[in-house]
Amino acid sequence: MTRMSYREAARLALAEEMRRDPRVWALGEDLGRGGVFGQYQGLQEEFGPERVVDTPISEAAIMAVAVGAAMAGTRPVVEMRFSDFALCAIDELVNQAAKARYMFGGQCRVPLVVREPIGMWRSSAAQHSQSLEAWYVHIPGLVVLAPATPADNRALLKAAIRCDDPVVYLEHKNLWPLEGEVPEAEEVAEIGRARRLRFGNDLTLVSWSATVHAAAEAAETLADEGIDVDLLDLRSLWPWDKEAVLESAARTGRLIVAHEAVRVSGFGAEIAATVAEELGIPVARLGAPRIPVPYSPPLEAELQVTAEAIAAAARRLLARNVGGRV
Amino acid sequence: MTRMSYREAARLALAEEMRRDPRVWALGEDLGRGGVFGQYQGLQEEFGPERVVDTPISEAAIMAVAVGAAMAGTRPVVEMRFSDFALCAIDELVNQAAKARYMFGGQCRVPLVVREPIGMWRSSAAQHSQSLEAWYVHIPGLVVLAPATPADNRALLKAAIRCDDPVVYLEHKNLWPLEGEVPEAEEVAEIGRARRLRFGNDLTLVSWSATVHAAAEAAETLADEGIDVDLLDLRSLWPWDKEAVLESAARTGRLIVAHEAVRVSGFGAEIAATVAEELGIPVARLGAPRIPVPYSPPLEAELQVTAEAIAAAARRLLARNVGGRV
Amino acid sequence: MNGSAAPNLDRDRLCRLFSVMVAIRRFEELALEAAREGLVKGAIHPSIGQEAVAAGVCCALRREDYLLSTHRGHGHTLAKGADPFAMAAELMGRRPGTSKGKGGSMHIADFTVGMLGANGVVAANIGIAAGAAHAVRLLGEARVVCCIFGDGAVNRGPFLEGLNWAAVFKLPVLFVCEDNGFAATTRTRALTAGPGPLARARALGIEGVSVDGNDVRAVADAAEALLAEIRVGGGPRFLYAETYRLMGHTQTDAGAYRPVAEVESRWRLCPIARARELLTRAGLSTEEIAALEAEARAPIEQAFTAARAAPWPEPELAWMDVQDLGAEWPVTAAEIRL
Amino acid sequence: MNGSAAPNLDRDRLCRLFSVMVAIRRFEELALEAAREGLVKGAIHPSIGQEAVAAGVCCALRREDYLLSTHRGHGHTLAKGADPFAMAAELMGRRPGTSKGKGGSMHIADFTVGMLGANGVVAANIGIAAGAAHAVRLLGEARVVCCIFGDGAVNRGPFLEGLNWAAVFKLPVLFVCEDNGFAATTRTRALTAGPGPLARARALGIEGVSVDGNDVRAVADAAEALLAEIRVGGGPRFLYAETYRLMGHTQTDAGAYRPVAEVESRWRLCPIARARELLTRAGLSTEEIAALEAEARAPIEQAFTAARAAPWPEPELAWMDVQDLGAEWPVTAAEIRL
Ligand SMILES: Cc1ncc(C[n+]2csc(CCOP(=O)(O)OP(=O)(O)O)c2C)c(N)n1
Ligand SMILES: Cc1ncc(C[n+]2csc(CCOP(=O)(O)OP(=O)(O)O)c2C)c(N)n1
Ligand SMILES: [Mg+2]
Ligand SMILES: [Mg+2]
Repeated sequence: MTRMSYREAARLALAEEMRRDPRVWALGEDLGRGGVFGQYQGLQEEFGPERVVDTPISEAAIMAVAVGAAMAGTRPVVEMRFSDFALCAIDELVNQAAKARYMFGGQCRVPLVVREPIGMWRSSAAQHSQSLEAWYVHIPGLVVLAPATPADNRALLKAAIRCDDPVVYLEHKNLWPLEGEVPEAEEVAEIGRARRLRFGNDLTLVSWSATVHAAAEAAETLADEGIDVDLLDLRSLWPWDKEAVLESAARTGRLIVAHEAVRVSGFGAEIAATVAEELGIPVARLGAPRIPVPYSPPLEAELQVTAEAIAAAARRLLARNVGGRV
Repeated sequence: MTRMSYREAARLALAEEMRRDPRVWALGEDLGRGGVFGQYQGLQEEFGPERVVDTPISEAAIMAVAVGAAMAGTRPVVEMRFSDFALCAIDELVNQAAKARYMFGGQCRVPLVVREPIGMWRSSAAQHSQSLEAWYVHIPGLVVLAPATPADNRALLKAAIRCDDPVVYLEHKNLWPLEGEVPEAEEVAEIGRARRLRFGNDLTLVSWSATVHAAAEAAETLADEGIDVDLLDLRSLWPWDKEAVLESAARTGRLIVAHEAVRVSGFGAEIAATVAEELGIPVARLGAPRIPVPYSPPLEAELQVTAEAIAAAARRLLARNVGGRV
Repeated sequence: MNGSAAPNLDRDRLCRLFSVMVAIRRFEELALEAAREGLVKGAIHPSIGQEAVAAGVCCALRREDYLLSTHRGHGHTLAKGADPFAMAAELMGRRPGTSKGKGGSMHIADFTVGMLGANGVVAANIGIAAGAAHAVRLLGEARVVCCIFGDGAVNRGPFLEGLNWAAVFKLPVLFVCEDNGFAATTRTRALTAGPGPLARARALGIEGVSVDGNDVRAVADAAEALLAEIRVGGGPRFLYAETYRLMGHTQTDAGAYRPVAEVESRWRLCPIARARELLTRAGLSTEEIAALEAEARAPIEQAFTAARAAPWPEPELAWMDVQDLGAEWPVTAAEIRL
Repeated sequence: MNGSAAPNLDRDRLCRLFSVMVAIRRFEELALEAAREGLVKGAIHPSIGQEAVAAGVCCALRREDYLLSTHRGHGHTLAKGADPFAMAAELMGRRPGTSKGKGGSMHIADFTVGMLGANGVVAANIGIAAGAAHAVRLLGEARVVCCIFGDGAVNRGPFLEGLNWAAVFKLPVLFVCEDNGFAATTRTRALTAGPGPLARARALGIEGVSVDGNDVRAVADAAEALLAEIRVGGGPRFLYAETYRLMGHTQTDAGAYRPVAEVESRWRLCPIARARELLTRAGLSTEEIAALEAEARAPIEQAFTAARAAPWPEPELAWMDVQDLGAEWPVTAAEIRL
C-alpha cells in the first residue's frame, strides 16, 4: 500500500494504461498544463502532445472526435473539464457514442472514456456544479462509474480504459486532494461490484462518490447510538451491484440511498424503486432539492446531503414501527 | 365538444395563443410548410414568417435564440422536430434556459416552450425514437408536460405557453392522428393535475403519453377479470400530481407505473420510489428495456410496453399475498 | 484514376462511374417501390439526381479509406462498395441487413468496406470523421477519411468545430458538401448567410474547390486531385458540389413546395443523362450504353428480390450488441416486464 | 459620443473612457484582494489589461441597449453602468448582490442597465444575444444588442450558429471578439485554424473591423461606427479587438506557462497607461489625471468596503426563484431530508 491522493491515483492509472497500450490517448482543453485539477500533470511531458492532446474549446468536436477515433481503432480518454460542459457534447455522447455499436448491428465498438468532474466545489454555482449520473444510467449503451476513493479511482479508471464500450467516468471535484491507501500492485477493478465499508444488520445505506464519506460519518454516529449500518459504496452505477444491495436490504429490512445529485428523478429513485419492487421493505432517499446550485456558501449549504441529514433519515426510518420483509 | 385530432388540437392551441398574445411566436425548421407532422399547418399563412419562423438547421441556436428572446420579453415556442435533436441543444436548455432565472437572482424569467415529439413511431430507429422525460424532470427550473389526448394537447399547450418558466412539452409521434373530443370552450389546463380515466379500488395504474392508451386497454381487460383499476394519466410530469397518486395508491394498496421510456432510471422510478417511501405498498414499474430503439419491426416490438404486459404485471402484483399499507 | 485535375476522357473510367450511377439510381427506385409497398417502414431519403457526387467522390476512394455519410447515404455507400443485398435487406429490416435490421436506412454502414456509417443527426458525422482521421494519424495508417454532408449541415455547430479540428491537426480528411438546394422542405440558401460553404471552409483554414455536382467527370477529377493533396500530407480539403434533389425529402414528401417547372428543368440536367452523352462522345454506341446500364441494374434488382425474401431478425437480436457490461437480457426482461 | 469613425480628440469623452478603465482596474484589484482573503470563494477571471475593450465598447452603448458578456465580465458590466457595490457583494455571495449571491462572478448580470448576464459556458451567450435581438425586432424596439466573447469562443459551434442566425435575420447585434491571446492556459491561436475570427464572421455574412484593443479611443471609434450602421438597420456587425490578458486565467492561476519577459513587455502596452498618455497629449496635467483616477477609484473602494460588511443571504433564498410551478419549498425539503 502507498498513500496517494485521488488526483494522483487517477494520474497514475492513466499513465499506466498509456504505457501498457499505445492505442490509449487523452484529449481535452489545457491537458498539456496538467488539466484544470492537475489530474494530467506531467503526462504530456511523458507521452508527448500527440497522445495528450490539447484541444480547442470545442466540446462537441472533442466528443465526436473521440467517437470516430474509437470506431477507428484507438481508445480515447476524453476530458470534459466540468461535467456541466459535457452538455455541449450530449448529442455526440448519447446519440452517437452510446448507440453506434447497436445501430450498426455490432459492426463497431466505441471504447472511449468520458471523464466528467462532478459536484459542488468552492462556490462554483449553477453551471459548474452538477451531478447528472441519473441521466447516463438511463441511456442504453453507457457504463457509468463514480469512484469515491483514491484506490478506486486508480482501479476503476484502469477498468474504464480497458472497457470496450463507452464509459462515463465521474470524478468528484471535492475529492481531488483526498488521500488514501492504494495497493502497490496494479489493480484493475471489476466493474459492477459495490464495496462494503461497514457491515451491519440494522439498515442498508447505499451511496457513491463524495457522499460516501458523509455516509460513512453518519454510520459512525449511528454506531455510537447502537445502530449498525450496512454501508455500500456502489462505485459502479451501471451496471450496479443489485445482488449486493438486495442481499443487504433483505438482511437489514431497511434501505436508504444518499447522493449529492438532485433527489427528484435521481439514481436513488432507481435503487429505491428496485428494492421496493423486489423486497417491499421501507426505503428512503436523500439528495439535493430540485434547485440549481447557488453560489453563496450559506445557500449552497442548503443543498448538501450531510452526515447529519443521513443519520437523521436513518433514525426516522428505524423509528417507523414497520420493517422486515413485506 | 368537437372532434379533432391530437395534431389539430395542438395547431389550434398555438393559433389561439398567438392570436391572444402578440409576444408568442414559433421557431423551428420547416415550420412554414407545416412542420414535420403538419402540426404547424397554415400558421405561417395566418401569422406571417416573422412569427412562424423558418430556421436554419441550428438546434443550439434555435434554443439559445429562444432563451434570449424570452429574457427580452417575448414568448417563444421552440420546435425541436424529434426529441432526439433536442440533444443538440441541451446546454442551451439545461445550463441556460432552466437556470437563468435562478442564477440571476430572479432578475429575469425564461418563458419558453420546447416542443419535442417523442417515442417510437414507424421504425424510426435509435436516433429518432427516444423518450427522455426522466432527464427533464431531474432538472430544476423546468416544467415537463406530456399530453395523451387531443383535449389535453389543446389545454396543456395553452397552459405551457402561458407559463412564465421554461416548459418541455412532449408530444408523442404516434398520437398525431388520434381523434378525440375537445371542449368547444377555450380551456387552459391547470398544470400539475392528473386525469382519472377509470376509478377502481384494486390497483393504481399511473401512466402518461401514448402508454396511457395501452394502460386503458389493460384496465379494460382487467375489468373483465373483475379487477378494478384506478387509472391516472399524469399529463404533467413536473410538477406531478403526488396527491392524486398517493390518494389512489393508499386506497388500492398497489401501484404500477407504465411508460414507454427506458425503465432503468426512468420517471417511473421516481413515482414508485415516492410511493414506496410514503406508503410502503407493493410497487412495480414497466418501461422499455435498456436498449437503443432498433429499426426492424419485430425488434422494435420487443421494447414496447403493451396492454398485455401491463395487464400481466397487474395480475402478478395482485397475486402477491401481501398488500395494503405496511 | 490518376491524380490529374484535367479532364480525362478515359473510357473505362467513365464507364465505371456511369455504371455506379445507374446502380445507385436503380437502388433508389427499388427502395422507393419497396417503401410504397410497405416493405420499408422507416424513412428513406432518395438521392435520385445526386448520383454524380456519390460516384465521383466515392470511386476516387480506396477500399481502405473511410467514408462517413448522411441520412441520404445509399448512393455513397453503394459507391464505396457495400453489398446491395445487405443494404436492401437493412432497409426492409431483415436479418441479413448490414446492421441485422437494427439501423435501417439512416444508419446504413458497412465497416468491411470502410463505410463507417450514415447518420440520422445532420452534421454529426463531421466531427466523427475528424476523429477517424485523428486515429489514422495516431495509428500511422495511410488511409484517408471522406465525409459527405448536405448543404443544411453547414449551419450546425459541428461543421465549425469539426473543420477547425481537422485543420488545426492537419488531418487527412476530404470534406464534401453535397449541395442539393434543400434542407428538407426549405431552400437552404435563404437560411445560409455569407458567400457559402466553401468560403466557410476557407475561413476555417481548409482549401478546396467548387464543382458542378451533376458532372460526374468533374466531380471525379476534383475529388482525385484533392485526395492526392491529402495523401501527401497536405491536411484536410473541401469539395463543394452543387447538384439538385430531384425527389422529395423522403418517400412521403411530394416536394410540392417547389414549382413543377423548376423540377422539370432540373431533370434535364440529370447526371446520368449527361454521363450518357459523355459516353456517346467517347464513342460508345447506344447499344453498348444500354448493355452497360442493364449490367449495372441487374445485381441491384437481384438484391431487392432476394431481400424481399430474406428472413426477419430473431426478436432476441434486439437485446444484443447494446454493451458488454450491464447488458440486460431477454430472460431478465421477461421477468421484469411480466 | 458622436457616431464618427474618425479620430476624436474630445477631451471629455477621453476622460470618461479613462475613468471607466480606472474603475474597472480598481474593481479587479480589489476583487483579487478579496479573493486572497477568502472573501470571494468562487472563481473570478480578472480583466486587467483588457479595460480598453470594456470601456470602448460598452460606453458606446445606450442604457436601453442590451449587453451579454462572459465569465470575464466585470469590466463590461461596470462599463454598462452596473452598481459596483451590488457587483462586489455578488462576488462575495452577499444578500445585496446583483443576483442576491446566487450567481457569483460568472453569472454577473444587471437587468436594470440592460446587462443580461455573463455566462459560465464559453460562447453560450452568442446565440442568446441573437435571441435578444430577435425579440427586439419582434417587439419593434430600437435597442441594439452587444455580445462580447473571447478568442476561445470562436472554436465552439454556437459561434457559427449564432452569427449565421443574426446575419440571416439581419438582426441588430454587435458581436465583439475580445482576443486576449489565451483560452485558459492555452494560446488560442495555435488551436484556431484559418485567418482568424473576423474572417470567420465574414464567411458567415457579417462585416466588421479589427482594432488595437489596447487603444481605448480606437475601440470606441470602431464600436461607435459599427453601432451606427447597426442602428440604421444594417444588420449585425463584428468587432475584433486584440488585447492581452495581463493576469492568470483565474485568481489561482499564476500564468506560469508564458515567459516573464512576454508579460512584462505587454505591461508596457497597458491600455490605462496609453490612455494616460493620450490625456497628457490632450492637455491634462499630471495632477488633473491623478484627480480623475482618484475620483474613479473612490466609489469602487467604497463599494468593496460596503460589500465586505454586507449581510449573507437568508438560507431560504436558496429555494426561491427556481420556478413558479412545481417549486420545492424548505418546509417540504426539511421533511424530505430529515
Ligand atoms: C440535428 C438535426 N436536425 C434536424 C434533422 C432533421 N432533418 C433530417 S434531414 C434534414 C435536411 C438536411 O438537409 P441537408 O443537410 O442539405 O441534407 P439533404 O437532406 O439535402 O441531403 C433535416 C432538417 C436532423 N436529422 N438532425
Ligand atoms: C463550453 C465551455 N468549455 C470550457 C470552459 C472552461 N473555460 C472557462 S474560460 C475558458 C477559456 C476561454 O477563453 P476565451 O474565450 O478566450 O476567454 P478569456 O478567458 O480569454 O476571456 C475555458 C476553456 C467553459 N467555461 N465552457
Ligand atoms: Mg440538402
Ligand atoms: Mg481569451
